[in-house]
Amino acid sequence: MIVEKTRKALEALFPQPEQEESSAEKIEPSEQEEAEQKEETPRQNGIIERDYSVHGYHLDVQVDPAQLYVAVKIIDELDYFIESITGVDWIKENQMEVIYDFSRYDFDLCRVVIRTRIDREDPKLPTITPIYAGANWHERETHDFFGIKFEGHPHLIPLLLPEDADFHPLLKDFKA
Amino acid sequence: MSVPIRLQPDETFILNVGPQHPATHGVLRVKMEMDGEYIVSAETVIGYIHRMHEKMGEIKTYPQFYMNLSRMDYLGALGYSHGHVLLIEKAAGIEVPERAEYIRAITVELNRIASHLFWFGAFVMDLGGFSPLMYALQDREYILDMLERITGSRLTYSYYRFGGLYNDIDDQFIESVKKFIPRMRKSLKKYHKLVTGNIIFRKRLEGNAILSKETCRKYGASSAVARGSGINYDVRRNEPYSVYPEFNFDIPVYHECDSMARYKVRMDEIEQSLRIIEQGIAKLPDGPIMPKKAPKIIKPPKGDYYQAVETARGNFGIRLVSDGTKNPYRLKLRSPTYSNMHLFDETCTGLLIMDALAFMGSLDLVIPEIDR
Amino acid sequence: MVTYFSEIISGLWSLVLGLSVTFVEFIRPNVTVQYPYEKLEMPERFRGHIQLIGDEEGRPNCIVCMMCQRACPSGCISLSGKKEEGQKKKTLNSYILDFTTCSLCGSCVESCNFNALEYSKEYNLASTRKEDFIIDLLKRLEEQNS
Amino acid sequence: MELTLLNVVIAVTIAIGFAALNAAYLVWAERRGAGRIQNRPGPNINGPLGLLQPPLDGIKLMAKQLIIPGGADKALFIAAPVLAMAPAIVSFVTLPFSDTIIAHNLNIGVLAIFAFASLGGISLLFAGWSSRNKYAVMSSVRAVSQAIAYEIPMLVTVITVVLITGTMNLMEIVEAQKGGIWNWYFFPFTSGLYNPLMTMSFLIFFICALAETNRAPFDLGEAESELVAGFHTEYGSMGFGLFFMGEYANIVIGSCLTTLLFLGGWDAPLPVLSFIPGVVWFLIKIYLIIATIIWIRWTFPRTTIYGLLNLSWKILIPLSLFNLLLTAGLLKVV
Repeated sequence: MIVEKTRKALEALFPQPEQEESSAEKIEPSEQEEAEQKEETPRQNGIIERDYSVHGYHLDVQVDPAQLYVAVKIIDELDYFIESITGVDWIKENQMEVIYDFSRYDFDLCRVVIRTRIDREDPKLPTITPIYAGANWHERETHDFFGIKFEGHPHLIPLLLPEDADFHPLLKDFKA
Repeated sequence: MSVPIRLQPDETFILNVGPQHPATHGVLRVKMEMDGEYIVSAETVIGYIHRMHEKMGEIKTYPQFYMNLSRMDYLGALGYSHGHVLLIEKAAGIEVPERAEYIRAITVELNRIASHLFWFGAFVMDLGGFSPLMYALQDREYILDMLERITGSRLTYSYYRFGGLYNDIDDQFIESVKKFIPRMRKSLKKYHKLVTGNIIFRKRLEGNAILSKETCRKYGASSAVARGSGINYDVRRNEPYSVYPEFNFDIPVYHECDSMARYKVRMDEIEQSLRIIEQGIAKLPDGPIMPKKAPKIIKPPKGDYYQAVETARGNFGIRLVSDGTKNPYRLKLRSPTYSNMHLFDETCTGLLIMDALAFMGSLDLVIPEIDR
Repeated sequence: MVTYFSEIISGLWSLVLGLSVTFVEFIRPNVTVQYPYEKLEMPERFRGHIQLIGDEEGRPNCIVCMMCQRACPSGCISLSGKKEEGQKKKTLNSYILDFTTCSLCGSCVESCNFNALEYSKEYNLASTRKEDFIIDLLKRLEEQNS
Repeated sequence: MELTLLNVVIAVTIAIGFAALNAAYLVWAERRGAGRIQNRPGPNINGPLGLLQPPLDGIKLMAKQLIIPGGADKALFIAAPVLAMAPAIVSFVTLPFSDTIIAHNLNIGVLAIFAFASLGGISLLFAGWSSRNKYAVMSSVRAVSQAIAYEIPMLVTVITVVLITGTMNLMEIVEAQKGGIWNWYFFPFTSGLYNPLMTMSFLIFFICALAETNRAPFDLGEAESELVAGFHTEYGSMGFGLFFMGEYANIVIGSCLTTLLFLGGWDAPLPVLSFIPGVVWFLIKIYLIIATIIWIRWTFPRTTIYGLLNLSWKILIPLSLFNLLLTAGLLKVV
């Protein structure tokens, strides 16, 4: 199963808590509990296997910004295609989340979501355009909407917004 | 069909194709660096009709966002609405009556045919043939009349509701669909005779703009763009949703990777959609079109939800980040042509301008859907 | 050499086939409607801009519950009513539809529980002035009644 | 007929009148025909059957201002539309319409017409170059390469005909085809020649005529979905009108030539039918060809530039040269 394979490959990124976490997840906490847990304490980096029929994806991976490039590289080597990149502004936690969606062309269904949290004041992330050329526009769009700077991006100018746009409309404190 | 010599920058010139250009079908601009008629490099500039649907999604309540989806893609609006309602139903846990799902599938497929027909006409018009557009519009008009009778509008339907539908279909609709299927099959034969076999058309498209599987993957292409490159990917099959597992249909795949393959995929899809409609009409169950206890106020529980559907233009994804209130915290719309169009810059390098524009036509672009 | 000639022949034949298709279309009757001279009937469910439904005496069914105003995603409905002396219900005294921002989604009609709103069959809505699309529905109802 | 000044003036006036009338009403015919092919009526409001549409369009065009884009080469910009129209009109002078109706019978009529026809390419080059528009320049470059590529097979097929008749006089070429449809040069195994490939030559000539007049499927110069409107992108008003009229006048000349060289000119298809005046036959033939040209335009997509050149250099030129050789051989043998 590709889900297992991907999971194994990605687990290499999270060395220490591997044993506990995987054993904890074998029990599969019910959805509500999981959601509540997530709310109480900020989520730790790691892999959560989600119920596809509820969430619409299989693997939910949260990585450190520094690990992002490596994680995407692993995904690329497993023949995933890039679906989209987007951001979420968690203004209360003073953080921004960037979500990368990946899926597969074959019938071995597995949707992988890679998310990473960065500081809201100085949002910076490495670009993944060297791996996925198609990330170019998605990163530019995320830069437009959230002001997240993708370091090393070849052409980080406004894409959907006007050329001279200096505002980021999807920030929660944006006032038109 | 390749650039013979790489020239110095001062030996090339910049050609702005668009924002108003007949081949771009909307306000899209491609900045091309040209060496004579050869494209040395191209940069696509989009965003001329960007309307920030995602922000609107955050400001509006869940039901108020219905009509925005149909404004994303004016040719195949129902597919996008379908994705939206499926996502919210999944998130909020609303049961959908079976009849409603069947009617959704039938109308989405009708809409897909209408969209493909328009694409077919516009594509041939890009190549200089006028009459096929008019023939395609006649058939499309028939579909639009049917859909107008049941939904009330011709393009920007807001027909689906969380949990079901706005209106039930009637016998007259079923009758007209039954009449439409043989009519469309006859027209398809005509199109193949008039266009597909035509030597000029074939010479233009065969071998035009080869798109490798790897390029498709790196850009996340879907719909006929991927299927014309030998990728057997259709969300209706790979991630069955709604009542699609009940239907017996094929996913046309061609391995030539050229514009002709993309053309053939879409033409075959019309036939497959007809099959789905035929089966849907035959299997259509009786029953309500809305659940008995549809919630008045939609408040999905906290969390992150994703739904992908196969619209006429490809893999449309919609992500909801809910914070448990009656407004979405974040609503991300992943539009298929956005990824498909992104391919253009890389692929058109080294092509003649007329080949590049034929390739652009084969991508089936709807600009408001790229710009959102 | 054989492919060279067979391609020429088959190519020419495909052109002849194409010409035969357009010839058949040439002798088929017109399908278009000569619009300003002939007009099509709008279907029953056609969504024009909204209008008020009156009761037998021509008074609007509306009881000013403000549901439509709240349901509207673009805020294009503004209505007000007042309570007349000695009457239980409020009566409508203005109902303004700003059609410039309306997107014909029908949320208002669906949200109405008192059968007070319906779609009109108006589709000839073109004007050079913005004010023409600020529609006073109450006035429209009066005109319909008279 | 004496070549007096009066004669020339009369001839040119009639030619202009014929060309202008044809251009105007061919536009109408094309729009009506396109409408029929697409199951719609076409222009039908102004006048009976929409017949007043062309003059009204003409008035509209004339009433408009001719805008010369900034930085354009003014002299060339103005000269180009005139150059598109003038050779077409002059060509009419040497075209015979029947054995009696001809303005001036030149003994090198064929040569004169082709000399004038090649001027058309130059007008496109002028128009494209002077407009200071990248699309227009690309279009004019296309038009010139197209003109060069298609003049060769066209002239080779004409040489074949000239070889058979031994004259360049259009009257005499038609005279040589007299006596019914089996004597016309498009007919395989024409009596007295027995060449089976003349039908092919006729097709080659017809295709080249399409390409020479920039008609679909060879309208690469205009290519409205790629090059906006090609060489006449920047032209408005009567400048555009002249290009338009020039195009239709060229179509008429092309079909006249096809008729004269391959379809027996004003000869009745069967000797029994020769009581009908020759000019009627001639007009019937050219309008049938024009109808075919319109029919083709509304059926086929456009070729590519390399498809067009491939067709010319790889198919039309070898085949026409082969037929020339065959004809020469047959003439020697028979």
